[in-house]
Amino acid sequence: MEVTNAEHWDGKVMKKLINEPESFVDEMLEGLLAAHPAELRRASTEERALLRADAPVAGKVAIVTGGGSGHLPVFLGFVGFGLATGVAVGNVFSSPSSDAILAATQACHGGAGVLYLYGNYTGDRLNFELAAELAEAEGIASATVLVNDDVASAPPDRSSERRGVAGMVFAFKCAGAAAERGDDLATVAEIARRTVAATRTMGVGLSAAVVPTVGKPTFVLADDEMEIGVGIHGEPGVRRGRLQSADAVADELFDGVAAELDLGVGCQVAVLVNGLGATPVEELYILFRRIQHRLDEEGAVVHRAFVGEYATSLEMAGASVTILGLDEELMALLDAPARSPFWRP
Amino acid sequence: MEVTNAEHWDGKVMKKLINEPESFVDEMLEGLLAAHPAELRRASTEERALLRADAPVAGKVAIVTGGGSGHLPVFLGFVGFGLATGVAVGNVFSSPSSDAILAATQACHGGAGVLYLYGNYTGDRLNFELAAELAEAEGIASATVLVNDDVASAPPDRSSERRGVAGMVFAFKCAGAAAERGDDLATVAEIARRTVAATRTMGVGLSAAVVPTVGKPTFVLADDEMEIGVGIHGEPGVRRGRLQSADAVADELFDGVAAELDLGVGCQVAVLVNGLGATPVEELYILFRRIQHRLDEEGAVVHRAFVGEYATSLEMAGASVTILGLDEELMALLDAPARSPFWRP
Amino acid sequence: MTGQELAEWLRQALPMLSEAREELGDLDAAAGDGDLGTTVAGGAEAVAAALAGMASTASPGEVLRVAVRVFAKTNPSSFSALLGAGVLAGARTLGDAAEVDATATLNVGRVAAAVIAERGQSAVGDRTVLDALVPSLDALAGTLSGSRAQQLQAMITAAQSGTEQTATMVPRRGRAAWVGERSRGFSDAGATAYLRFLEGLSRSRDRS
Amino acid sequence: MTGQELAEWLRQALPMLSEAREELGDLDAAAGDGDLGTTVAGGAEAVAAALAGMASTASPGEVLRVAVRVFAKTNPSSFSALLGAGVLAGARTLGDAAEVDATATLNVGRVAAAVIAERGQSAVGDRTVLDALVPSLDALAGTLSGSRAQQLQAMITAAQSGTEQTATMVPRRGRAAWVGERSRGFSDAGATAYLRFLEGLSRSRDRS
Ligand SMILES: Nc1ncnc2c1ncn2[C@@H]1O[C@H](COP(=O)(O)OP(=O)(O)O)[C@@H](O)[C@H]1O
Ligand SMILES: Nc1ncnc2c1ncn2[C@@H]1O[C@H](COP(=O)(O)OP(=O)(O)O)[C@@H](O)[C@H]1O
Ligand SMILES: [Mg+2]
Ligand SMILES: [Mg+2]
Ligand SMILES: [Mg+2]
Ligand SMILES: [Mg+2]
Repeated sequence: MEVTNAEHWDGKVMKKLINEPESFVDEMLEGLLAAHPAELRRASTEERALLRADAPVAGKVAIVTGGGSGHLPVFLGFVGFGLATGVAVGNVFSSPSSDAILAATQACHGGAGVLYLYGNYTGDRLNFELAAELAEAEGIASATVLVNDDVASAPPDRSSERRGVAGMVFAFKCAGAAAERGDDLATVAEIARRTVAATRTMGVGLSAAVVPTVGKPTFVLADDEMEIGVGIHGEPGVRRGRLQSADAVADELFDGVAAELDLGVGCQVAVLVNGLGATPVEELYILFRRIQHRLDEEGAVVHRAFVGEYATSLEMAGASVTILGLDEELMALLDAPARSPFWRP
Repeated sequence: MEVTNAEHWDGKVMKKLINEPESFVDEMLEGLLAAHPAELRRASTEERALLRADAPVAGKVAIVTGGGSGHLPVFLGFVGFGLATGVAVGNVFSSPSSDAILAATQACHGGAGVLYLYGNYTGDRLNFELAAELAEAEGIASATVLVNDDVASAPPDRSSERRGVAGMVFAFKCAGAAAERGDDLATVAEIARRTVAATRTMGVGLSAAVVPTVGKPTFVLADDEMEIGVGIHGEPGVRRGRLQSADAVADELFDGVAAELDLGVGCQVAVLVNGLGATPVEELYILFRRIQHRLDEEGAVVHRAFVGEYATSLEMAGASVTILGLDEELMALLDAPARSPFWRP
Repeated sequence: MTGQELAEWLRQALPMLSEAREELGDLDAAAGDGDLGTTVAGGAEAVAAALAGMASTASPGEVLRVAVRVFAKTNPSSFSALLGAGVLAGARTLGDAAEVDATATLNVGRVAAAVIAERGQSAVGDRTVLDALVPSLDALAGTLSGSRAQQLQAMITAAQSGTEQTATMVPRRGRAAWVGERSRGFSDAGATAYLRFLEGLSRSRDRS
Repeated sequence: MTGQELAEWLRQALPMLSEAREELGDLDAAAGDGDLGTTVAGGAEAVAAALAGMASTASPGEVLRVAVRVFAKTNPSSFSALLGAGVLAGARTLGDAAEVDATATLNVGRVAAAVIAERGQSAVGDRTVLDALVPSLDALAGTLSGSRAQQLQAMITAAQSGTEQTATMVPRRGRAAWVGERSRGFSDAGATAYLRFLEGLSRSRDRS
């Protein structure tokens, strides 16, 4: 059998373990649902809407998220107990349809309203807004919190334009814990907003991802180049430069993130060193080592560290550093139990 | 700051987020211990010996494993409650020293003996055997079980020469649960042996890893080639061929594995679709989808599915498929609680 | 033009968008995430299939509604969501009328442009599809008394020059905004998609 | 030869192994996992450092023990573990003797080869370091009455031909065994490492 996924560029081939590029997302979802039947299910009305198996949870605020595929564990890996309730799944790096968002909303709604919690991308926003209007018309109250943690995507005075990247994991975790303990919609939304406001991320790309239906990389880096500030769709970052040592890269990411956080002596933080896909977790720990040194210098206390793949960009090589400044309540919410196929309690 | 890790081959550069290649392992360990201080610690006598934080566990059999670095979560990710007790850490893709193994042994021993459980590689075997002799001389009783699950590494009649790959995860899990419930050394060893005997794995490589101190890939595949049967150090497999569709690859791996297992109607299995490093988890679910179809055809029941990175080869692209045929006891041991920085209960 | 004629015209125009897959993907990649080729080409193919299956009695408004819904649903994205919202609102101005003429088309376009600008919080000059769409509607307004071929030619000329100008603009909206200066020298992908669509309509007309 | 002379001789021979880093890595990659360059070159550098720091009164047996322990510990692997076990056992035959001659060296080699074969469950013809080591010891046995230069030359000639023959052998031991036929055409990496070591000794001797 000949390979069907052999698009060429510059003499290179898309090297993926896939079947038809067009079925990538649907086959991935089929495999995922087969692997985790006790934890996830589809909404009965829509293939691209997934829910935690016990949704709707009566009397509790539902959290509906969504976005493009290709970022696992984000988004659907954060659907579960103490996390998001449902997710609308888009094509690779593309927004989910408003139909899928609406279906997830209807299937998740437990009578206490819905929090839409997702990354700040125009396409996602447009589709979520449409779905929210339609849900509203059905009597489902909703609130929306956009995640915009990526400091490299716009300057501080235009932070509302910033995209959402790995930091959304902290928003899912804290808002999910608030919903799980029974907070009302306004409170869950406030927790989500507070978490986002205290979260900053910056990433570095070493190579680009290849979208299956496109068949060639979204951007090309020279063999000795890195892209500082890269987005999780391979959006260009703030600068392109020669590859540097892990410590130098960690310093640049840390400086970008720390500049906007209030890291005083004794302050508590959560740290996430996230792999973008192809970078070995060994390298993430080498980055974390330096971040820990830098935080030690500031006198900040690492309450919890997360090192691994949380928000990826298919097979992109690279990493991001996220820091969340914690208050007492966020700390408790971060530590509260949660469970999904991708999240360990 | 200029990059120090820019070895060239064929005009290409080693593209890694590292500092000095020689400090790769030590810096990785430093970061890892800083990230998980409540779960892991070093043996007081040796930097390269790591233990679960509460080791030694009095009265329980200790499980000591070890091997080369570059395979995270294997090996040290499987040190924890209900898993292995301690680990000796080698350089990238190289055996740990007998000193490190002995130090791990001494620090883990809870008075009920030590099971050495590791992959079947000559270098590892030689160093573990030496350490076992020295431990014996100190009055520490031990048993050894070698994991040799890779069907591609030798024909069935020479299965004792087969290397240990991703299937060792099941051995850690089942033997770890047996030790945790208080089984004696002979029983824990028997459980480990039974698990290994019922476990088969086969993998495919799409690209090679680059060992930091070597600076170029261990092997080179053409842009449209795959290596069927590749080892987790990039050892050549059973054949090299043109890249095929995910379903065709899954079929070839499944056939290789299933040929040596007794998959009848109603039999219970655990499945592990493991990523070798650079392959997105989305692709692993596409592979799992096909494996599930094939098992459905056989009438076998998937008791538990594991899809993700468990035994990697740095940034190698590719995957492996492991199937474990379960009896009642192994099923219970697989489901028993366990916890480590890389294992969710 | 009846609904059936409109459906047929559109259907023959759409292959032009499939042909532009790579161009649009590359332009989007220069400034954003590179998915616009898939969005537009994939959407166009789905729309063509849907139009082929439509009842011959459908009104022009119905044809537009079906086409743009299928387009927006096939590959949801900024572009398809904005275009969907815009054209759906525009099609509403047609009501159930059995025929559509140039003036009615201009209405559809004006409403669509207004909705896109509102939802997208964008304006001409922000380096978006509006930089091709709005000038082309102005051109149509200036040739309402001409032949359909003249109208289309005027629209294409205006859209072309609008699209070319986007290459000199710094993007202020959408993913491209983050790239800032970097995208200079490349035309906006959405504007180019609209231009190719007009060219498809012209080619389709020439053929028939 | 005294311990101090032996240490100096070895120390000057070791750079040859650093130079062979890439060759050994490539040969090991052809049949195994490619780490032998690191094992041997890294080990040689560590041994050189350790020898430089040794007391001038150390016996030849002590020199060998320290050298091989450092080698085995620096980059543990099959090769270093086998060599370590072999040479440690061989060095034991020297006791505390203040001098070592060709006959004593031959004893060390014979014991080392036997231990490697036993621990590695391997024999001449299995495509391992034994295919260079054993013939070179036979050559030494045949030139015990010759000069040191003659002995070394005979050993090199035998090791060279043994190493070359490994390129035609199908590996039966170690990681290389899985590759089977694929490694044909490449010499065994461990045998080559031993050959380069002998060449280093010869070069070191020529210089001094
Ligand atoms: N806010 C906006 N207002 C108007 N047009 C926009 C806006 N954002 C994007 N576009 C248009 O959409 C095109 C990109 O569409 P698409 O690739 O779907 O975006 P994304 O990948 O960011 O979801 C741009 O070239 C531009 O023409
Ligand atoms: N069982 C064995 N017996 C003798 N020599 C062996 C054996 N296994 C390997 N070797 C030698 O060691 C060399 C490989 O060493 P090394 O790269 O350290 O192995 P590995 O990477 O498998 O641990 C081979 O070229 C061979 O000469
Ligand atoms: Mg990955
Ligand atoms: Mg990885
Ligand atoms: Mg786009
Ligand atoms: Mg080797």
